Amino acid sequence: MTIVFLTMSAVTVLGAVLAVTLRNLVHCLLALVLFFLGIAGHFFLLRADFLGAAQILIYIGAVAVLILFAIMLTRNITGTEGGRGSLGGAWWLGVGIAAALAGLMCAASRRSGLAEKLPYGATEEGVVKEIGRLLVTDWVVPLEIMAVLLTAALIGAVVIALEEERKR
Amino acid sequence: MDAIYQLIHAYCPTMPDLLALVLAILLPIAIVMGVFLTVFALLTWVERKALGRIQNRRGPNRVGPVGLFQPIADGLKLLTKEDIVPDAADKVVHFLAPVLVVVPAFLVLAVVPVARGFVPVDLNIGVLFALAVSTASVLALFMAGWASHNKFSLLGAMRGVAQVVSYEVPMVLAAVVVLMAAGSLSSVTIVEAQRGLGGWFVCKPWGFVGFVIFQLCAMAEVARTPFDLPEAESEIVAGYHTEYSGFKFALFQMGEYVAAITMGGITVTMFLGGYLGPGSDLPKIGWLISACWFFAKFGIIVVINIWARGTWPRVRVDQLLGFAWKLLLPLSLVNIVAMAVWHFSPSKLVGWVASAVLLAVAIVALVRLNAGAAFEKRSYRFTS
Amino acid sequence: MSVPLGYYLVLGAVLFAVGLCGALTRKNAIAVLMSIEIMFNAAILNFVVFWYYLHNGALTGQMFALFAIAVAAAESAVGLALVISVYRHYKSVDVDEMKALKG
Amino acid sequence: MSNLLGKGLIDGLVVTAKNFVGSYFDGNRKDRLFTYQYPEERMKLPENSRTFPFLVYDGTPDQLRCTACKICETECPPQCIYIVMERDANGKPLQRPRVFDIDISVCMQCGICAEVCPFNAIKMDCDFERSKHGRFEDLLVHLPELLKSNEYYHQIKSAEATRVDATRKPTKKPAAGTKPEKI
Repeated sequence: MTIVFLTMSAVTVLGAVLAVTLRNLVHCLLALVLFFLGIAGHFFLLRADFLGAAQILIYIGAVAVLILFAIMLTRNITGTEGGRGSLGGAWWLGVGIAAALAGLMCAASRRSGLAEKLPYGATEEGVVKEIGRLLVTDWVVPLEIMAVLLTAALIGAVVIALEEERKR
Repeated sequence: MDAIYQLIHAYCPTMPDLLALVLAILLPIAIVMGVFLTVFALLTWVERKALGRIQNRRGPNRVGPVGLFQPIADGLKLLTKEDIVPDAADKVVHFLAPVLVVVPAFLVLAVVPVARGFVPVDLNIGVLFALAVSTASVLALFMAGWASHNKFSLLGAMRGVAQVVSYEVPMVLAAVVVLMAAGSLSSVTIVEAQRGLGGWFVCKPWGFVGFVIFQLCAMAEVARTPFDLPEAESEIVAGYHTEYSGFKFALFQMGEYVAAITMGGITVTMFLGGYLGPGSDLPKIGWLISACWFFAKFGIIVVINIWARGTWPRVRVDQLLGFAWKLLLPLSLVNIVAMAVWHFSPSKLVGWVASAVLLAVAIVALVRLNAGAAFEKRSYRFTS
Repeated sequence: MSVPLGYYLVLGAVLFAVGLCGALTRKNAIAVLMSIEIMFNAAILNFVVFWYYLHNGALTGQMFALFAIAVAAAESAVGLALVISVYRHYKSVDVDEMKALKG
Repeated sequence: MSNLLGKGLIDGLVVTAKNFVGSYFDGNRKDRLFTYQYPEERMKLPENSRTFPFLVYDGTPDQLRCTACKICETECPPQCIYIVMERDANGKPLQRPRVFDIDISVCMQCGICAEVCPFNAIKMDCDFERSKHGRFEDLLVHLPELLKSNEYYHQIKSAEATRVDATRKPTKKPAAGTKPEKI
């Protein structure tokens, strides 16, 4: 079982690292899609089927296409950034901070004693039905707020990205 | 899958457990892939013969008895053709695109119940998985268009992505109606929910409207003819697969066509009662009859596709998107309301009539609203 | 049958760190947004992991992850819209050039 | 109400369905399914269809009408005709071509040579099965291959052939080597 976990997380980490380091933006995006697939795979591994399908539908189906359109609209169709390369000025500082944070989190998780915890065992079937029921009973207020938030984001994104040739 | 696992143990108990498990997983996949690939080859032949007959000419009848080996001949031809990659193209993405077009098409097959007790993978989120994976093909579409580095294919890819994304929403909403009626996402439960006389969802008012919306969106999703903007030969050479030749082009054709087939499978599962039919639950040979029922209904969907392809002209881009957002989307929302009315009405007849009337009113109102935009009279600058 | 919890925590930490490193070092605004997406996903993965290991029948972990995915999608939409409008003003998406705060 | 929703769409479907089903009943009439199974079944080419030129001879192949006057060679737009006049032993030109080549890979079948020829010697053929293996030397057609009888001309283009024959004066062409007598 650990082999499956290792291969899946290898794919995920590879996707993430490539997404950060590649020069050509569209290759970056493809690595990001690989990363999303890895995360969806992990969700399936953890028996969260509904989340895995939702992840594929939302991230690969929509967000990746959104980023693709953004890349197209900002006209660096070639995708390669000019100048000294994709990394900013003090790029090693960024990497240093990230590595320190990773070390901190790993130490915390090891000391927290949860590390050896094994899962309860296979969850019963019908998780999806349970999620549906919960969404409209206990979680109905967050659901409505989410609806409002998504509409606001939709309209906001359109307004921001709209051509304001009226003012000029 | 576990049914086949018991089957293997029954026939050859000596086989080690792990091998039996692996075999139980691989066997259905092999069967489904084999069946649907031959169905794909057969359907290309059927389509070309039928289109020929509609247009007063004979279809292919040179290769094989009645032209039956034509798909094989096409395959061989495309296999032996030279595979030209434009040097300005982005090699990695150019190579990856056809693969990513074919993969979702076959992945959706995993949840289609072909016969009673025979579904490759019985996910309890079957239909959602199918819809999610079919949206993933959007990305492959765009990669193909962008990687070929020429204007026409980029334009075709943009059109393709816009079309697939905007037809995704009404399609999912039309599927929601069926999920509400069946009460579960798993495709097998959906089929079982359609048992009994008149049990098929297509026989109910909201079911029929849902079927029409789903079928139109499925045709738009795989760019079948009334909506085949992305590779419209007359306007933009061949859309996003202009720069492909040889086997990559064959992969594209296969990917698109198998996607059309699997969408037909999903439509049959959701609206026409999958493998249910009069003889489908007899003890011994019941599952064979259910398979025949599934492929009979699947044939109806194929006939509709070919018939539409032989008849209807191509739709303009703005009409295409307007039709999706301004007519199909509101209609599918009203469809959900109609299903609720049908579900909570006191008696079946009242529910039936109420939802039918609601839907009829909605359709006429929406068409009247959209009528203006659709065909405004053309104005010419120099003549009156 | 499954791996202990610690493995997943390390995985989450590594992914978060890679996302953070990307956000800090990349020059292109869209690449920064992608790295933020990676950080979001690392966090959501942790939600599901904690639900799978520490749940006693309650589905709150999955629900939280579901809402987090929705928020992340909305956030990326607005973020990209911002990048496009900034691009129209600065004619480039280079993060270093976006210094002037003039309206 | 006439403009019922989708009435046009349904009518279209009905038309194609009738056409499809009908094709199985009256399928063998040529106007219904007009496919010609090419190598076995050939379509009768219309009268004035033209492909590559050919040289006409009356009676025997060496009584060809062409006098090597080279008008067609000069008039030919893509310049794909090459003529060398025959000379007898002591160099006196005889009115007949020794070499007459047409490069049919260049010839654009315009028929100008047939129009300008004063002796009705070169006419347009309607035989299109001229594919060869080689791309260069095979497609250069030489004199013997170009020669076709007047009867063949009558057979493929009877109206035009009879009109040409009517206009031709029955001048007796001098045999090779003799002096043309005064008319």
